[in-house]
Amino acid sequence: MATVAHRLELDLDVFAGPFDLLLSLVLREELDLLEVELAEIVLAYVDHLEAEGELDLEAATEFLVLIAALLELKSRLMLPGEELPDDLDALAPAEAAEELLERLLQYARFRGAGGWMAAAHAAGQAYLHRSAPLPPGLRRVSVEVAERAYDPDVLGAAVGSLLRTPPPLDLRHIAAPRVSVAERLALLRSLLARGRFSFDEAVEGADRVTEAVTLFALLELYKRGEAAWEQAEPFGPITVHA
Amino acid sequence: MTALAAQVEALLFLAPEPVTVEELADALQTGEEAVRDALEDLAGALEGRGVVLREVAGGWALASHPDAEEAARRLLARPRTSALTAAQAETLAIVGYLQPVSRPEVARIRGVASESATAALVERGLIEESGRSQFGAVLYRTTPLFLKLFGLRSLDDLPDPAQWDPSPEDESALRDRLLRAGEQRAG
Amino acid sequence: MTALAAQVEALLFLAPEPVTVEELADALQTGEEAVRDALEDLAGALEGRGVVLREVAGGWALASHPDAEEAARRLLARPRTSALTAAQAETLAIVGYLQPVSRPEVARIRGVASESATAALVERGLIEESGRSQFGAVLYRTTPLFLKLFGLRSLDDLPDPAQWDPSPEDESALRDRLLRAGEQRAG
Repeated sequence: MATVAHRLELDLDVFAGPFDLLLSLVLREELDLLEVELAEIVLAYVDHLEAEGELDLEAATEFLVLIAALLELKSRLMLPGEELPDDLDALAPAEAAEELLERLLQYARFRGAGGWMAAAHAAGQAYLHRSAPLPPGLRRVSVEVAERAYDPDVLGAAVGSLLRTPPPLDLRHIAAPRVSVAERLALLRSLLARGRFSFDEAVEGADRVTEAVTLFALLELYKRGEAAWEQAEPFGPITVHA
Repeated sequence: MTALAAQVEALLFLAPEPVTVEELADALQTGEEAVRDALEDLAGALEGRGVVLREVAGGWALASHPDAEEAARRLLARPRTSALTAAQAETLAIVGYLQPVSRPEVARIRGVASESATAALVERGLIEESGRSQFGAVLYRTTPLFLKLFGLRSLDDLPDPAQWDPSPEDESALRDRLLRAGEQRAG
Repeated sequence: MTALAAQVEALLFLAPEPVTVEELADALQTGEEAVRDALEDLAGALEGRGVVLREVAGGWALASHPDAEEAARRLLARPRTSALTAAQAETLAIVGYLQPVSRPEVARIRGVASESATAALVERGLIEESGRSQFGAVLYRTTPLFLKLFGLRSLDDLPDPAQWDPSPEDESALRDRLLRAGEQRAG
């Protein structure tokens, strides 16, 4: 099966080759996911789609699942323990690693079991079963001798449950982006308009995600030449100025 | 019993139709004389067994011994009444209430392809084909055996689905409502 | 060979699917103990023959001996079905051990969407639907055909999957690597 992961050729700063190779390198830890620019992969995929000229829904789904998994993995690496209370922060990287480990181990188990399945399937083919029709005398099932064996309520219940629309998926456990880069950019620019300010001031009372996004917005301003900052010592206060 | 006779036995066991000596020789990549010897060997080995070797219609076939006929009828010539799978129950319910109905329509309502469930129900004799839709799709309806196995005098005896339906509506709208729910499910 | 064993042979010869001891006893109007003795008798009588007795999918069935496979496939023009792809084998393993299981769950474990593998396994008759999860997703389980083709008496015959878990050394090496990666991020 020529999957999208197989066909999608990437040319990134840290990696050139098919997407599926990138995936396996990341999973085998031979490539640091933090160095991979996921947005570039999405752009490459969009180019790939344009070149294909048609949208293969299955391939698109596969790509979305893969890229979502990579994003989740990368965000865990970048923001360890973002959903945890502050006093548990220290545990977060270990927990994230444990969960990732759990998934890798679970997958290893089923990959091994899959190998057994493939071998058992091949071995089973050595035995052939008979598939001849019954002799004519045994072929006809007589309606007369048939007796009631099922409860009609089974049918009513089955059709009734099909009338029900399934409950909407509960996505509450997936953290929604609570803050956007654009919002934080606007805030930083308004603070800058007043002159120098400290980074702590910009993120006062904010959660870790907001802090991270604000830092990202600050980097963006620096890149555009709109702002610069100073920090006298590690973990010391950061002063931002135009 | 020779290894060749054992292989002949295996081939005749599997073949749905009588097999000629020539066909056996081809399959076993040996001569017809050797096959004939093996058949003789096999016939001897089957003495007093439940399976007999018969020469019919210019070929050779295995058949069950007539002594087992009564038991075979008890085992096989009766409707299969093992429990319906969830997929089969849903499919049968849709055919039962909406007949005649096509497979694509069943799939739309259920939100998944329903080929194997439909095939299993046909195989069990619970539903059968009943012509084609205007688009050429095979239509299905329930069989008399269906009524018998569910203890129904007629299709009018099917239970009212409103019992299991939180928001009952006019019965005639059942098909439309099922299709709408199916689309939401698939979406 | 006893007359009862001969009748058991005839019934298994005719039956399209594996037959349970209970069904055999009903058809032969005898006790299950007598049927079990007859099955043992039959298995002994089939030593060195072209047909073997197998306990699969909760019942008993006759099959051709593996030695005859090549000739049989030539005669019946029935080539081997294609090998399971890696995706199909992994999906089948997940369904086999965790059933009933939904497609999203399979995808979560495999890390990739598994729609075409699931569809191919349904098409091959190895897995089937078994109800729906609380979110309306179709659940899958293995079929009796799976047990029959894989020569398993029941799902309990599946080998212990813990044997494929990475060794404790590999596991702790992996854990260390992951933890180091995590600490670097945290620091």
